[in-house]
Amino acid sequence: MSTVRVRYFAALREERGVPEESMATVAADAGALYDELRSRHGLTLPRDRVRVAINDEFAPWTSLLREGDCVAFLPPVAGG
Amino acid sequence: MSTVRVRYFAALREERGVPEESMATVAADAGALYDELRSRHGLTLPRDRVRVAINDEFAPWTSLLREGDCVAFLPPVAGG
Amino acid sequence: MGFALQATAVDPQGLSAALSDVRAGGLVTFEGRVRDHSGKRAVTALEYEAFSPLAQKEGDRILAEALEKFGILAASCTHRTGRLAPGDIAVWVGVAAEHRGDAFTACRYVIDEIKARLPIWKKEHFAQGEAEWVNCAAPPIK
Amino acid sequence: MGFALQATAVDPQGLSAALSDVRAGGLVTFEGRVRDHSGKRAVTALEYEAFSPLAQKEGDRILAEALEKFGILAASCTHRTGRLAPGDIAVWVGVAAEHRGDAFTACRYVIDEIKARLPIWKKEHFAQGEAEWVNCAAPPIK
Repeated sequence: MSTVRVRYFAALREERGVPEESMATVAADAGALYDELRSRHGLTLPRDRVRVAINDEFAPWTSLLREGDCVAFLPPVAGG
Repeated sequence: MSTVRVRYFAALREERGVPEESMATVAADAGALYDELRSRHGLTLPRDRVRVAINDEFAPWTSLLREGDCVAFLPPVAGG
Repeated sequence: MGFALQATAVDPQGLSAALSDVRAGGLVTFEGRVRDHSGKRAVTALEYEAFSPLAQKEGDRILAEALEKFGILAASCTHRTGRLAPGDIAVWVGVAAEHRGDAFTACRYVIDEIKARLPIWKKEHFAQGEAEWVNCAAPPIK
Repeated sequence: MGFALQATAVDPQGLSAALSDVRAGGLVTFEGRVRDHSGKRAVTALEYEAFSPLAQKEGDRILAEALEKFGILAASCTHRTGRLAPGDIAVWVGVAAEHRGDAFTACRYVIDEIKARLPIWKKEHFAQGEAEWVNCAAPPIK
């Protein structure tokens, strides 16, 4: 069990209804955390269309979560 | 025999010493006119490095000269 | 010089001037502007949202890659955030090089990577009143 | 818009503005500036001489070709004549298109053709006092 800060952007932020939240989770890695949030909040984007950043750096879905991590979920980008 | 106006540009203008001149020539085509001028004035550029324009349009060396034509000799370009 | 995210209007003249270098023979720039349509729908505004700290790092990395990969002297990129109207500049890239081929290739590289990698999102607002996040529609159910 | 030869300073901002079009998503520009060196020699000035009527026709043709070959909305090119100092803009090309790929390709096409085909010559003036017409050296005797 760890407590993490979660950030959502763009379409994910609107679906979740908040830009960020702190939460306790039993998810071991970033992928499991997304799956947990997706089913809890009915997020529509599947994991393969989302990227994750931990502590302001891109990270693999298999990254283990540590107490206090800031985990950001990024929908498909559209810069330019 | 025709009377033509000849224009020179850049290195050719400096070698010839004038930007243009009117002259009577027995040369039948533009190529023969260039050869005549080259040997008369010691122009250094061989014909294959020069282009000719007649009456403000690019033309082949085999273009026949007509009375009153304006014949311009163009050294290798260097725009931009 | 460098990469910048900014909430105010982009100044191409100032950005170009910052890249001028008497060793440079060529400056290639790309200006991306908000179009007045998307597909067949009229667009009234675009809203850009950025994940700022990561967008800044990724922008810096892209410019560093361009400087390493290509024979260029300098490169910069500025990306807008916030609400833009059609005609506004959303992104600007400039590359100065001794030779124009390198400047073209590097400028194209930077804008392509910016579009593919920068954590920035845009929401299109349409004349009919609806709005959509670009690229974020959920996939159809299979 | 269109092609222009001019004896006065080039104004990139005005030229860019003339190409702005709310349908255009991308504007690619190329600015060619006088370098302060040529090979290993310091350059103090460049002198451009044009065969004006033919350069105008050829410039118009190059832009018409770009509009025909590529999916672009507008293109323009301005080339200087007269005496320029290092850092001065010698040639400017701008292309507006809906999609950036077309704008890059067309801008590159225009500057490449301008350099290869336009009847314009340049004389480099060097710090040591000598001057040479670029590309016009006579070939070595074989």
